[in-house]
Amino acid sequence: MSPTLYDYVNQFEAHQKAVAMLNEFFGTDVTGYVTFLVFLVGALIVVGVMATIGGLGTYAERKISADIQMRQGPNRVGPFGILQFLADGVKMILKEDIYPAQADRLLFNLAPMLAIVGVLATLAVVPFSSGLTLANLNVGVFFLVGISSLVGVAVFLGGYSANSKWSMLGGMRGASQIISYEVPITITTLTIVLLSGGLSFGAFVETQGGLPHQWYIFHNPFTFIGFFVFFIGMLAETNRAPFDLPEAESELVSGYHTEYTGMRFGLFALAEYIEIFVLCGVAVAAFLGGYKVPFDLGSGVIFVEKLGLPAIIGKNIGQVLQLGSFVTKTLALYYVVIWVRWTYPRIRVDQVMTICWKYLTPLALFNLVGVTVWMYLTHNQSIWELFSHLFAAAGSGGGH
Amino acid sequence: MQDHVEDNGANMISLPSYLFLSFIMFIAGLVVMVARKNIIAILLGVELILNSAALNFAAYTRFINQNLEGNIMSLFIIVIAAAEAAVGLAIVIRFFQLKESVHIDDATQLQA
Amino acid sequence: MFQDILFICSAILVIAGTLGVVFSKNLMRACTLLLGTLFGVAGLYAVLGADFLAASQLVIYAGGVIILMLFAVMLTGGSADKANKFGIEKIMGMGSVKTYVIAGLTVLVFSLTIMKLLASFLKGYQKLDELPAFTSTVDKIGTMLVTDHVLAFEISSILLLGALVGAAVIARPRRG
Amino acid sequence: MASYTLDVYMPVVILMAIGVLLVLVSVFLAQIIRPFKPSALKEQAYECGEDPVGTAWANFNVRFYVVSLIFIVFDVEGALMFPVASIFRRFVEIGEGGVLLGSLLIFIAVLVFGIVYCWSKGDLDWVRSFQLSQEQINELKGVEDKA
Repeated sequence: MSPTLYDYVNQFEAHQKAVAMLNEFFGTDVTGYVTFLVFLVGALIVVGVMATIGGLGTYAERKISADIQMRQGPNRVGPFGILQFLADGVKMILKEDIYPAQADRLLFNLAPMLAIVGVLATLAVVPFSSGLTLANLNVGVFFLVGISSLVGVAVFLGGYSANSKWSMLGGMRGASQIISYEVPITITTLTIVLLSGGLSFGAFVETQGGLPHQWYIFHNPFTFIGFFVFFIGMLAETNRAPFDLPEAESELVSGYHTEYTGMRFGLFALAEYIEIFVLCGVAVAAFLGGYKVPFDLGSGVIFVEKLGLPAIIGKNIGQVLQLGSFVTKTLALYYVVIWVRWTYPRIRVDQVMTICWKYLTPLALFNLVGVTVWMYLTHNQSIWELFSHLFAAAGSGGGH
Repeated sequence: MQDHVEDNGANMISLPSYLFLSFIMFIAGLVVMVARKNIIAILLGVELILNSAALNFAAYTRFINQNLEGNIMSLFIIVIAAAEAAVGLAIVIRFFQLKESVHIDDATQLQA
Repeated sequence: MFQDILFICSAILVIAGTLGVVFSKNLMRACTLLLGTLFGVAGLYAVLGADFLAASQLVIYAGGVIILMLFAVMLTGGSADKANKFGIEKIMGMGSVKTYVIAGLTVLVFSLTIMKLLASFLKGYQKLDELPAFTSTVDKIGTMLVTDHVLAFEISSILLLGALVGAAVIARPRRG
Repeated sequence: MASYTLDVYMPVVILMAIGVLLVLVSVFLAQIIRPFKPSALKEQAYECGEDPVGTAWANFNVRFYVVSLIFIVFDVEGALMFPVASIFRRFVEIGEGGVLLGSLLIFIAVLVFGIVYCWSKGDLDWVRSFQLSQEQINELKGVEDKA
């Protein structure tokens, strides 16, 4: 098992040889620098891919909405309009940056930075595959809850600093909505912590299996409800419809980023789309088996044994399969998020609070108690294991 | 697990560095509490002081007895700081509703 | 190596944030700068190997207390005539540089004396060469919370209940 | 127990640095190529074409505070429950789960008591209905009748 990207890279002989050579060449221990370089390259790749996914997210959003509303969607820039997001980016860069006259300039500049930093730092713990996890922190999910609350502060400050009434209303609504829905999300992740016996995403995923009945969503009835609580909370946390109150364009103009123009606006949008991906990834890792591939294909042992491939290639094939498994599930959830947005009407602000505090939070607490009692009574067995025991008992009983 | 030298032995960062930082935070908190007249600003000072205390506990745990009691203490300091902030700010808001002011010198009566 | 860098970054954040809180003229900015301090302290916890503390510092402070403070500023600061005066009035004699210098020197002398007194006591304990390796503190803290400190664990829930009920009663919007 | 080095925090720091640099660089780059012609009209806060009336930094409703108050209590309780939750599985496996179950359930029960209190007092309602009770209505009616 390789906890982080560096340990994964370090398994390969070539890497070890290269480090040894460099050590000799420079005459000092360069391992620290090599670690830094590996992480830097990994982080840059992840950020690059995420930025592309964020950009493609805007494209997918338009295409899917067009599909749902029987329109064409963007189809001019590039094949099927797929380069539309690049055109949007160029437009963002070329737009004039306007500071509102009464704005608090420092906080106005700080807000998008906080949003981007908060979202990018969460990427460190997202388990893309068993090798490509930048940091398998011991406190993984707890860290994620903490650092993503920076986005709430950013939304509030973005709304506050512009000194515009629309922004202020959107910022207040956004911040209170984000913190409210953090409660059911935290309590639901607590149930997964109970089941997996660890706070790190490594522990989350490694205690699940590749096949659906080994996933935590089907572990027992409570986690099944918990997944939907988590998913609804996730929609609200990322300000997606039907919870897009903070940026409700028909009542608040554009919410907390009304006064933002150009690149700063683009950065807010980018942060939002990356956050959706991250939270989908968390949902996948916590409930849907994460990067696990069925029949233990992910470790790559089977390729080595059956096909006679070298161990290193088998391992890498396994990694690619794991990555594919994770990304496929995450993008499927991403699709559902967009689908929900274009299907449900926006709800009112009092309904947002009612759903959070009167439905989701009690439900999440009920799930928490349920899972605790379930684990105590059944000794950590899932419902399928219980059934199989039952059938085995019945089968042996019938035999007599 | 890793083949390079673990560097968490002796190095330049030791207990006094942490004590110095927490000292700065404590003094800053004190200055804020004494010199500011806005009640919310005073609460900011209180947060700074509580943080410096919690940091000290964690630092002593690391460098002196290593049995995590200090970490538990820091955890409860953080918990109590959150409770304190909640109640304190509620009082500030109620005070503002009554007196239209957040100036500490306006708080001269125990009842509204 | 990286340990030093992490420490220095966190220390810079702490000092800059703290000074910002002291000298900022604007309460909103002071709150935001306090966020920097709290992040720096979380980084220091990380360097100290207290990973769980670092994360809970992020969750409780950065996510909770700061938002609470920002909301409280919004709820109190902005009656129409004081709109742009989130500023922070100072006591007359306290604001001048002279008083700060005198206070700082006094405090420095006092603390140096106290540290000198404590130093002999601390030296007996300090074993810098045999600091243990970092291990995850989550499990140990969890075990301690339900064994040695179970009373504190349960009573803290009562404390929070009291805080919730009390603060809700105090802040509850009244009719009229 | 597996030890770790502080290198595990390296990606976090790197990603944060990338975030800061991304913002600075993109805003700075944009500054070079984009037009910059500020005018009083452009800098006006958007208020549907009217001149802005007053400032936006006004007093907000206290219900925002009550929500964040309940949130912070749950946040703290979550922070205390996470380490206990992470050892629950192991305790159940060695057959000592009952103690933990008890202390967790007491903890959650106190938490539930808090939310039930807030619910019954109407703190969870976004739009507080100050509906009068039947006696109050009768009282008011009586006053009207007398008048």
